[in-house]
Amino acid sequence: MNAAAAMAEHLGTVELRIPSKPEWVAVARLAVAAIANRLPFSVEEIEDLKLAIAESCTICIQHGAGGETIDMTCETLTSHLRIVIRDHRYRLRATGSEAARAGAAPAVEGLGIFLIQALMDELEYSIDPQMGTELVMVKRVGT
Amino acid sequence: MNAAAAMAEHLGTVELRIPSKPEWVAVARLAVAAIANRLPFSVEEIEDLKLAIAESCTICIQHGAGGETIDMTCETLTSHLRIVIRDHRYRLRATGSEAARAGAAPAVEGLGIFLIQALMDELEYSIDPQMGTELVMVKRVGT
Amino acid sequence: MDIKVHVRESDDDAYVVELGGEIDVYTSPKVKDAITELIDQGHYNLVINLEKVRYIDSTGLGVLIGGLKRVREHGGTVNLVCTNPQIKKIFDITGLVKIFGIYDDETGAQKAFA
Amino acid sequence: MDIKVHVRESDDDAYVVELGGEIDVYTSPKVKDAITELIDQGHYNLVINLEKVRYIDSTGLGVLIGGLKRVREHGGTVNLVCTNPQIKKIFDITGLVKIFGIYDDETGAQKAFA
Ligand SMILES: Nc1ncnc2c1ncn2[C@@H]1O[C@H](COP(=O)(O)OP(=O)(O)O)[C@@H](O)[C@H]1O
Ligand SMILES: Nc1ncnc2c1ncn2[C@@H]1O[C@H](COP(=O)(O)OP(=O)(O)O)[C@@H](O)[C@H]1O
Repeated sequence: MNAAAAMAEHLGTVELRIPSKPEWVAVARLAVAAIANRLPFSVEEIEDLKLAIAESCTICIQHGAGGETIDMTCETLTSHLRIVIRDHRYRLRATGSEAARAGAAPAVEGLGIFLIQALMDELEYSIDPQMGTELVMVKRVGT
Repeated sequence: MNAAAAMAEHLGTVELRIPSKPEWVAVARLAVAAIANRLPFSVEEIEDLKLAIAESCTICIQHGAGGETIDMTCETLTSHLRIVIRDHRYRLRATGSEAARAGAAPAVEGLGIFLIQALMDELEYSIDPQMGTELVMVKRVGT
Repeated sequence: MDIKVHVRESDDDAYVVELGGEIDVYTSPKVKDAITELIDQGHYNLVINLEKVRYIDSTGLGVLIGGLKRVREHGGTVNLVCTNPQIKKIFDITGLVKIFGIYDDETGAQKAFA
Repeated sequence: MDIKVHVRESDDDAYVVELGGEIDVYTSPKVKDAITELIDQGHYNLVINLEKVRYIDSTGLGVLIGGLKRVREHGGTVNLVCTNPQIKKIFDITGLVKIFGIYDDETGAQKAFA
């Protein structure tokens, strides 16, 4: 977190839970587009966010621990949107990216993760068929 | 519940929590449109659902018990979409509409409630500045 | 979600409030401000053009009803321009179709003042 | 959310798969089925027209890559028609722009077989 982000005002948090099935991913995509509308993102950035959240859901569905739902938390701040996507109630340890990567090796370094990494400003993830999946991603405003 | 509804298959449940503030109602509106897309609703019926959920959120914001969030549960069945919107964790007693109406008299019989009643197939509600707000509404497929 | 409010004077001594986007609990205060300002300036014959409005909820209807009530106190009226079937349906359902003049275009809405 | 898949034979002995809507984890199996069927019938020169596609994700890209791999085994190829800048960006980012022929219209994509 840099100084600008530290001074950012918290605008609100939206939580969404969908069934962990392909036909529900579109709901996450449209919801995140509506949420992103609260911030001055460009149309292109909103498309990036839609793709990133859909890829995250796809990873939960295809590589998840068989959780019945996918839970998303979208935290909106004046400086950025932070999205946590998780499968099966697994939570990243507080130490974040380092811990997640030091733990169980991610099962996939596929196209989906690659795209999320390319489209978002920050990404931490942990994908484990036993433990479940969690992704934490940040898209900053005006970068 | 009629016989057709009793045989209906459960397709999935989506849960959404938004801050209880005007600027977040659009997120509920777009999310419900995406959810309704899973069922063979017409464009007009989806517009009805968007308005009904938005009116419900508006009631929670304007007449709620000051809850910080609005919680929505959207249950999708082959025969209908059932939406529960609640403020402040208040829950309708299991006996439903009768009990809700027999309890604290609803504080508002305004345009919002009138519209929801006109646009949806079923509505039960309880609006109480102390207890909170809960609305349960059903829109059937192909009516 | 967004609302556009554009106010202009028409030929017939009326004022036109052109709205675009979505009128809901978040955006309707902006519509109310525009209408209130016109009335405070002494303009009581208003055309509210809803052609570019995709969505209106009860708070939006409340703003229109409030505006109508205030201009009527001064012998004025509010005429609406509305072609969107979904929005027309809302005016039908609520019976508001009986208290507002609703027209298919601005020319019709303005002629009604004559 | 919806996908439209339309397959037709073109003049140049190629087959055109015209796609419309959104290609994601839910809809991409339908795209895969259409492409697999063509390849199973012995058609190895394919034009996949993405002009009416508003959205594609990694599962959709995976289907296109899978199709390309299979037709190449038979000396064929897959040419894409794509004009949407957001979708072009995805092909750029992933480097897939280097393995597919990407054209602005069907004429260009078909000429490439000649
Ligand atoms: N940049 C690339 N270039 C070519 N092929 C790729 C690229 N990335 C992935 N692929 C191929 O696309 C298919 C789907 O990839 P991916 O989504 O990573 O699989 P998964 O995530 O299911 O493990 C695979 O056949 C993979 O080999
Ligand atoms: N069918 C109607 N015809 C005329 N005026 C109405 C109608 N319904 C409501 N109103 C008026 O519209 C305004 C807003 O109504 P409403 O949304 O019911 O208020 P509330 O904030 O109590 O829910 C009020 O001034 C009310 O008197």
